[in-house]
Amino acid sequence: MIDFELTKKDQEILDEIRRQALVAREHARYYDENEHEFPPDKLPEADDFPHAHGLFAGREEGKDTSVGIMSMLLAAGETWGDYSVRMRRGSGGLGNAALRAAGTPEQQAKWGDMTLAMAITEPGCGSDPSKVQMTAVLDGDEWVLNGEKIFVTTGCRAGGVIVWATIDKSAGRAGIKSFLVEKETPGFIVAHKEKKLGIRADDTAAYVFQDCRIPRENLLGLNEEIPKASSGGFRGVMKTFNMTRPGVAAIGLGISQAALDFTRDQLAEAGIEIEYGASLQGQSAVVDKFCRLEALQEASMLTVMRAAWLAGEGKINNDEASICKAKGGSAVREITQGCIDILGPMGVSREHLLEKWFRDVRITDIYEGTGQIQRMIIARSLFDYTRAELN
Amino acid sequence: MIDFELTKKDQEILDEIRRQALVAREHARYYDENEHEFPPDKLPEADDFPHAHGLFAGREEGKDTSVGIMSMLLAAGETWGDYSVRMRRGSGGLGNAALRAAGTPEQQAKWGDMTLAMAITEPGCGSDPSKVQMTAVLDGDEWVLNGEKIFVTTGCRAGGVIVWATIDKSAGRAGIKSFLVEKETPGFIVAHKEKKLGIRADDTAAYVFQDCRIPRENLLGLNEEIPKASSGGFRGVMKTFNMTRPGVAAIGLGISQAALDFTRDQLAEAGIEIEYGASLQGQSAVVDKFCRLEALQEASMLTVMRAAWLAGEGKINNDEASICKAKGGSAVREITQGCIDILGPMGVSREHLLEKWFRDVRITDIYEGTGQIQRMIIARSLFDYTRAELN
Amino acid sequence: MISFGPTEEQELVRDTLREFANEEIRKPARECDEASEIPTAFLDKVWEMGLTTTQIPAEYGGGGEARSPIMNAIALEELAYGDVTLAAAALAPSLSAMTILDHGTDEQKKTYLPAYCGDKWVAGSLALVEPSPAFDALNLRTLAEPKGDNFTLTGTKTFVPFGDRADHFIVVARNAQDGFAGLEAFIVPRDAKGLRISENEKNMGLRGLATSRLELEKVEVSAANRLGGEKGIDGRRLINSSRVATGAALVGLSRAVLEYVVPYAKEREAFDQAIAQKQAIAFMCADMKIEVESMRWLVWKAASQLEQSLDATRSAHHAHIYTTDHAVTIADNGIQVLGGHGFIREHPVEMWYRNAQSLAVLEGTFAL
Amino acid sequence: MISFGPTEEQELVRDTLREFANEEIRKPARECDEASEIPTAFLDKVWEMGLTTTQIPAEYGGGGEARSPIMNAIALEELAYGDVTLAAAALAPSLSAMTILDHGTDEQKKTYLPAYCGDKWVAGSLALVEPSPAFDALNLRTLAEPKGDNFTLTGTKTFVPFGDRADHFIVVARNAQDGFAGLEAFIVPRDAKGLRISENEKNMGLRGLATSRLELEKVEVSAANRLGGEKGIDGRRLINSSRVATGAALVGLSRAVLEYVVPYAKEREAFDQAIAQKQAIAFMCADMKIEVESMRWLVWKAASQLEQSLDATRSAHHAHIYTTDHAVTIADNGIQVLGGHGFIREHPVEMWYRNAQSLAVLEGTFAL
Repeated sequence: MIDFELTKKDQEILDEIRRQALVAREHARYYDENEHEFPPDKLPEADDFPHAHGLFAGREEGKDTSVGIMSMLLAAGETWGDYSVRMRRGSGGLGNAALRAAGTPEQQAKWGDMTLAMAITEPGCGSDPSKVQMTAVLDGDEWVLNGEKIFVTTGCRAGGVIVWATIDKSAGRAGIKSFLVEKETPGFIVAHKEKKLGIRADDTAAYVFQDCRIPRENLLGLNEEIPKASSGGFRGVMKTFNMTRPGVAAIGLGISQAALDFTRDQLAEAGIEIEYGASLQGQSAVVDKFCRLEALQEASMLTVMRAAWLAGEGKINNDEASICKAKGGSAVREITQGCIDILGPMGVSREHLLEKWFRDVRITDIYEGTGQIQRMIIARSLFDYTRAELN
Repeated sequence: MIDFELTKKDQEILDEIRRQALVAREHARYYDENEHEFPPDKLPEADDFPHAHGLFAGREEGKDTSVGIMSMLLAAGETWGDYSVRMRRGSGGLGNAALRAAGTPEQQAKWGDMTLAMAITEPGCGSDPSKVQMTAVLDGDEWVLNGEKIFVTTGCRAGGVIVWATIDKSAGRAGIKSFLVEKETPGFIVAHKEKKLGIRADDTAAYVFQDCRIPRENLLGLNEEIPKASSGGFRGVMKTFNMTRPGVAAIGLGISQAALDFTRDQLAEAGIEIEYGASLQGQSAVVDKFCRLEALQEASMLTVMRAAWLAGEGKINNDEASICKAKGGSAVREITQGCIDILGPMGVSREHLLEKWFRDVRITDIYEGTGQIQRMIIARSLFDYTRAELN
Repeated sequence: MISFGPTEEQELVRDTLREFANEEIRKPARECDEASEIPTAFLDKVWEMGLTTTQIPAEYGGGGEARSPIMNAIALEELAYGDVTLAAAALAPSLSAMTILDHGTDEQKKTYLPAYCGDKWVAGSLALVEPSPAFDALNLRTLAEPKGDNFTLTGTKTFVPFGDRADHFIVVARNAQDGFAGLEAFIVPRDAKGLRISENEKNMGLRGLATSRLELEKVEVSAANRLGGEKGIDGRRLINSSRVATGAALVGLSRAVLEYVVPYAKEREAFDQAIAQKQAIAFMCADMKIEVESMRWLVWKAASQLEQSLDATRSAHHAHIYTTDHAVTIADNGIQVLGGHGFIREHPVEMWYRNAQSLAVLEGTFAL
Repeated sequence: MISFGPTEEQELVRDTLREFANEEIRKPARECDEASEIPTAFLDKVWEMGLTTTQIPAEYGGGGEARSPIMNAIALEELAYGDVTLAAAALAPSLSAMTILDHGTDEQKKTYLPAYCGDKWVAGSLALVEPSPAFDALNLRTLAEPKGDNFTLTGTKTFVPFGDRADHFIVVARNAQDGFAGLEAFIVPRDAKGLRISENEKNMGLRGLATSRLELEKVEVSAANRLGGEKGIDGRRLINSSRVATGAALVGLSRAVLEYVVPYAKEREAFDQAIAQKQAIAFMCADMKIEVESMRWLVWKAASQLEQSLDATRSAHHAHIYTTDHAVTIADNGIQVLGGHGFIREHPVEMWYRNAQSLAVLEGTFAL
């Protein structure tokens, strides 16, 4: 049945997440101002937060909102507090999602509790993963890795990383495989920590791999074959995106929701209440603008939930994952900009968090595929075009 | 000196144009409702309108606004009344502009007073003029034309047409030449009159040429050679666009200005005055929206004047011609839509002209090169790319 | 529990209507637009599907199924995907029937609903919008003033569907209060004294739909014809329902544009490639797809709140401002994809552009 | 007579400053942003070009050239093209000097202008914006109340440039009237009783520019320090000039983005092509070009009206809303062109994004 209301149990979970988010928010400015000095294990309260698994106990399949949708609301609920608290949850790493999607049961058991980063991008390869230059060569029972990776989210803090490398350059996309590399493996060097516009609590690393040897069983999914059809193997790799793209959109929308809520509160303090239902003609410019930003927020979050719902139903959600990522990525830019426009000078003062949200959220239209990449995917599907036909 | 004020003489000319425009406006609805029955020589008052040449007498070079800029203000001033009055002025035809730009003195003298249409587009060739299929073959002292043309503006009413045809298909763009064909020439058939969203007073024709023979001296510019460098000859053809693109933008902006003025007047009647200077915070949604549309109008018209100013200074204005065409083309869509949004139901009633302007203006982002084509030209120039590098 | 899953019944209705839209609605749409008229035979044909009647309680002769704004939103999207004007005409009976069902007294239901349970299409009508500049539904100029037990109505209404033939009009007016609380509705018979009905109006969009202007000069209406009786109407529900319905129609219209331009762009060549292979066109189409989805979920959310009798004001407001904005942009870009052909009345896109912009500023054209 | 032709002198200034911007401003900009500080040596170096002094009449020790908002707009675009923060700091003296020149009495000019005609940069400052939500320049909360012949000022100002060192502040406040007529300005010495100056503020953008919050608690100002004396200031001119100046700075910033991303996009490859060869990126850059031009002509038009002492309120309003909107979009898209690299502080684009959004909501950062 089509329904958009939360059950009592849903609401309880989100209330708990809100409580955690408010704790995280108290640390947010410190994380932001101390980009590099900051030890990654601050926010001690996080240890006492109930784990998501616990929260989900006692839910009824088909009666409470699906775990897929709830995980999106959770992601947004966490970043509503601060982007950093999201990153405090080990299992939230992008590499963990890949492990869950493509790892064998043994691999999941072995590494499931480790925070895993995801290393795809290389200097010069940008958003074109098929151009991966990093190599993995099988030498006896070990893979030998060589190459560089940049923009590795939580790359310093993570205990390990899922890294994309090619086992056969001549095979193009089909030759690309995912490998799990633990920190401290000889030949695996964290070369650089980036200074960023936002999400400063979330370290971003550059890696160098120099003859880095890992066990043969660290190949994610253990499939060493190179599929013949040029896209098949790569699609396998891409499949991990079906929930991470909506997840990234949700992360951004949690932040833009925070911006909207802050704006609403501040306007209320200035005596301006948001009322719904008036026409353009009966509305002040500020309230009209706020409502339009809020409609954009709602629409975007609904596309995220839709993608997650499809996944929960076991339906292919490739298009929808890209739709919500494209939509959310541009929406959060517009919403945070608009909130600053509404509030004026206080919006750009570091006394308040709005300016930080404006900075933090900007990444979500970039990583996990820019809006342009997502539109390409959507258009290819619309026109039934191959990569060669539309690029 | 940088200046944006009109001189007294400038203002007098524009006042006269405004007077004419108001006369035309009285006929506007009739023109619109009687798309096909309408004989093309209605609007009898137009015969008494002073001709533009007369208006310009007594102006001082360097003291009054340049003729180039004034011609843009004239175009906008005319369509402010109605798109149709613009078309009543024979010399305003697109073919006439081409004749002025590329015709020999003899050709200009012979055909300068005839209303000339411009026939470029062919079925299936869209906005890609280099794909012209129509052929011109020299046979003795005559060119023999064969092919089809569509979307010929004022194609029924015009006394003649400038038509693009290739004299050598293997030469690509370089083989394309412009020919002047008078109506009633045997083998030149007006096949079809289009039913359109707007500009219904302005007939749009489809032509068929079947072994149509024209004198050898009807080749515009009389240059029968095919330039070696593949783009040179084509550039010659394209050069005629430098004032027509700004002209089309001006035509659209005259209409959108009418929409704004109507909206302002109606709002005033409803007790809503436009005041400038208030912040977003001190403004009603309607007034804020109006001001933003008006800023867009102003900005767009300034880009038109800038392109015309450059031409008057003898400076290359290819980029600027495309800039104002791209800008104006999208601005007029947004402005007319926005005016209807502001005024509400009355905006879509055929009791008022606003709905007509919304329809009429839509063509200006299409003909003479869509906004997409213009952006391509601008981007090629920005990146110093050839057609092959960016398309 | 949040779910995007339609029921089997909803899926069946959707699929049936989608087929009907493609086969029966799309074709006559252009002719109706050019002729400013819709054949009664067409309206009767849609009527056979029972879209309005089904949700009227059995005691009044209807199908007795639950009142379902969600079902109606799904149905409306499909009909409007066929053609929004024909959809408006075919569903005009709901303007009276659903409004009376939602807001009327038992007596009013008993009096008016049976007329919408017959074999043939019967005109229904709602008079909401007004010809004044900057129309605002929450600040109507048509006033309802008490006169003894009765009321007098004074004002002007425009875009009133089927003014040429409706047996009665539901006229929305303002009482002495502000905002939603100020909304009243009255059932006004077409022969009411002081009511002048104009010739058919000439409109830019929805041209097939006959509409009139109503001039009300101290039209006296009995207390019995005050919709909802002494407690009046639920103004929020009336406006929200109308706006969400507009949203649903605009989703259908937008999807029609998307599905029309995709094969066109794939077929049409320029510069030696299909224009769909150019990012500018491809991304424009991708954005249409993104927005059609976004619009639909906003509409569904608001419709589901209406269905559950929750306050849908916020959701309906979001759905309305969002769908009106984006539908116009989609139709506008649809023209751009077609280029010169988009401006020609051989293709439906220019008609959809007119219809989208018209619906963007009209309320009361649909009821959910 | 409408003309886009700069004078030879204007062209010379433009070319000189463009070169200076490329060679002397662009490089230190990032360090100033990271350190939240601008070296005095830099300010003195810009000062040598006499940008502020030139237009001060000779009788006060200045260059005696005509007051020229157009010239200043051209100069400001170029400096801001180098870096908008360094431009703001370098031109801060104009905040005091040009404002006093435009609005002050002879006595006030005599007292304050000579300080801006020396060899070294001297801080100037204007206190306009306030920390309250939804700040509105036409509805200031800082009030000026008459007290005998004098005035008392009460309120809070924020983003006041060089609060740490300015010798005096031009504080804008509201009298009993509404709108532009309600605007007053006062020259308040930094040691005025009741004036509290905060530590340097921490801002998102313009980080190199030292700003303070001023708390005014019944600060008593003598009638002699009421700017403009008995007739007060021309509120329209003050606000218009500030907004057009912001616009000019945003044109420069936007052009910087455009010129930065163009070579980047041409160099950077993805999917075997320069990303500039993709329409999505190419058209984004084309739109930047279109808007930089559009913005500039709006600014020029308003500046030329200021120059000719015409009422520039309408033009200034247009220029302000248009440039603030588009500059943020351009900087935002600049990041998008760079992708992940746009988010990294190794490239200036993220800084320009912060600066654009900051300037979009700050007024009184520049005087024309």
